[in-house]
Amino acid sequence: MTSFLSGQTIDPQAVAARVGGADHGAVVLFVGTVRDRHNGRAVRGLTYSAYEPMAELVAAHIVRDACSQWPALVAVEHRVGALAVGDVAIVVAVSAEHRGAAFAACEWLVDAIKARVPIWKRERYADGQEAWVDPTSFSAETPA
Amino acid sequence: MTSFLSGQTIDPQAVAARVGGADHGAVVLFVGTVRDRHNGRAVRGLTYSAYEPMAELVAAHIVRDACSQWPALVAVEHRVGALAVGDVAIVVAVSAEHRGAAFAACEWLVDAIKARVPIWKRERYADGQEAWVDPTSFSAETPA
Amino acid sequence: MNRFSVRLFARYAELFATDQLDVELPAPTTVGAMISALRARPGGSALPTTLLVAVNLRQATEQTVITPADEIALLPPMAGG
Amino acid sequence: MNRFSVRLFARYAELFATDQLDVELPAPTTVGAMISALRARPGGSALPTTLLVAVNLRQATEQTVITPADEIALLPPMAGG
Repeated sequence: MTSFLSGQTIDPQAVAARVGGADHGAVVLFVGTVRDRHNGRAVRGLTYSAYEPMAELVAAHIVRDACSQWPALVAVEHRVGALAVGDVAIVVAVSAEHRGAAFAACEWLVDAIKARVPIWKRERYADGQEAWVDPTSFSAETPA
Repeated sequence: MTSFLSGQTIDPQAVAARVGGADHGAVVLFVGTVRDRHNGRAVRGLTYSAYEPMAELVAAHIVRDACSQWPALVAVEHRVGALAVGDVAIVVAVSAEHRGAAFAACEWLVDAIKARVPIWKRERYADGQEAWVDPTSFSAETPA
Repeated sequence: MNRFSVRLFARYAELFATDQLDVELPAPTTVGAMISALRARPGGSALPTTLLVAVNLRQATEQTVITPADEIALLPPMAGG
Repeated sequence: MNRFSVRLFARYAELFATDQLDVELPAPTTVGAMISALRARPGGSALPTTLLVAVNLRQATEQTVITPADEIALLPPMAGG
């Protein structure tokens, strides 16, 4: 199996090419990129780190879980390392016979990956500060 | 504005390249392709025809409508002419700051295009027959 | 009587064996009167009970008033995507 | 007493200024006892009240029993995607 984490630039088209087929009429592709601001602060870039063996295991579980809920083919990749604004952070590709399943599975996968895969994000701001991003808190961002 | 209808092979990546930006963290791409079967019949291919000026007008209205409902960038293309199994029929690309709007707008757009744009589909079956597809009926398919 | 042109597509073009039909009606008239005239033409009895008509590229109702200068089109159920 | 190793990531690695901490505890013990020991260490008072712990790559509870052979990891709130 292709690994979930990637230390190199992710090509969304290459991920999308891993799904589909003559009996699948719908492909839904999600591409998450680094935004130039977060909570009102200007962002220069960020660094993703992961607990790698657990991230691979959890991602594989999530994919298996999605494929048991929807008759779909799934491919997922997540970047680790230093990213600049506009760089691809995550790609989720889903194909299914019909679009309903493809949309539902793709959105579910993105949510599940964000919630359950041990990956962390340290943002670099335009003012030179840095902070770990804590989606569970409004105040836990500690300037470096 | 790029036209909605295309007589040539659609490149999903080229459509996706028309959305996105440094303040948009999410791109959702829908690619609809020709399936190898429909209602249990083996399909060889199909031909899309359109009432072209109305199709362009309605598609532009739908895009404007989506952009008034969600803060999103949208690009849409639909194929006309003869397609084989696996060929791209429709591509909808949406980018937004966050994924919720991008998913919702993309799915809404696909539904609206299918329901409201004057395009018709004639399927060619493996047994040599042909039929106009009528999504509003189970029985209106008239073998040629 | 005036001559109205109606564009036909897909299955409806097959029904009438043409992609454009001329209909003689007193002008101005309505989409509803135009539909009645079409149903009386050879092939017209196979039209479904509910019909989608566009006038000047916009969806019309049976009450929409039309003149010979309008672009009128009879649209089968849409099947894009 | 036995030596347990705990892997630390992201903000927690910063809190303890290391990515791996050794803790002496009687074996076998539980994740809950391990957490209490970590809170008593320099930097440990800044840990949040709710902690996510993985044992052998799987999410554990405070009641999960651990031995020195287990791979134990303290996981900050996830922030992928």
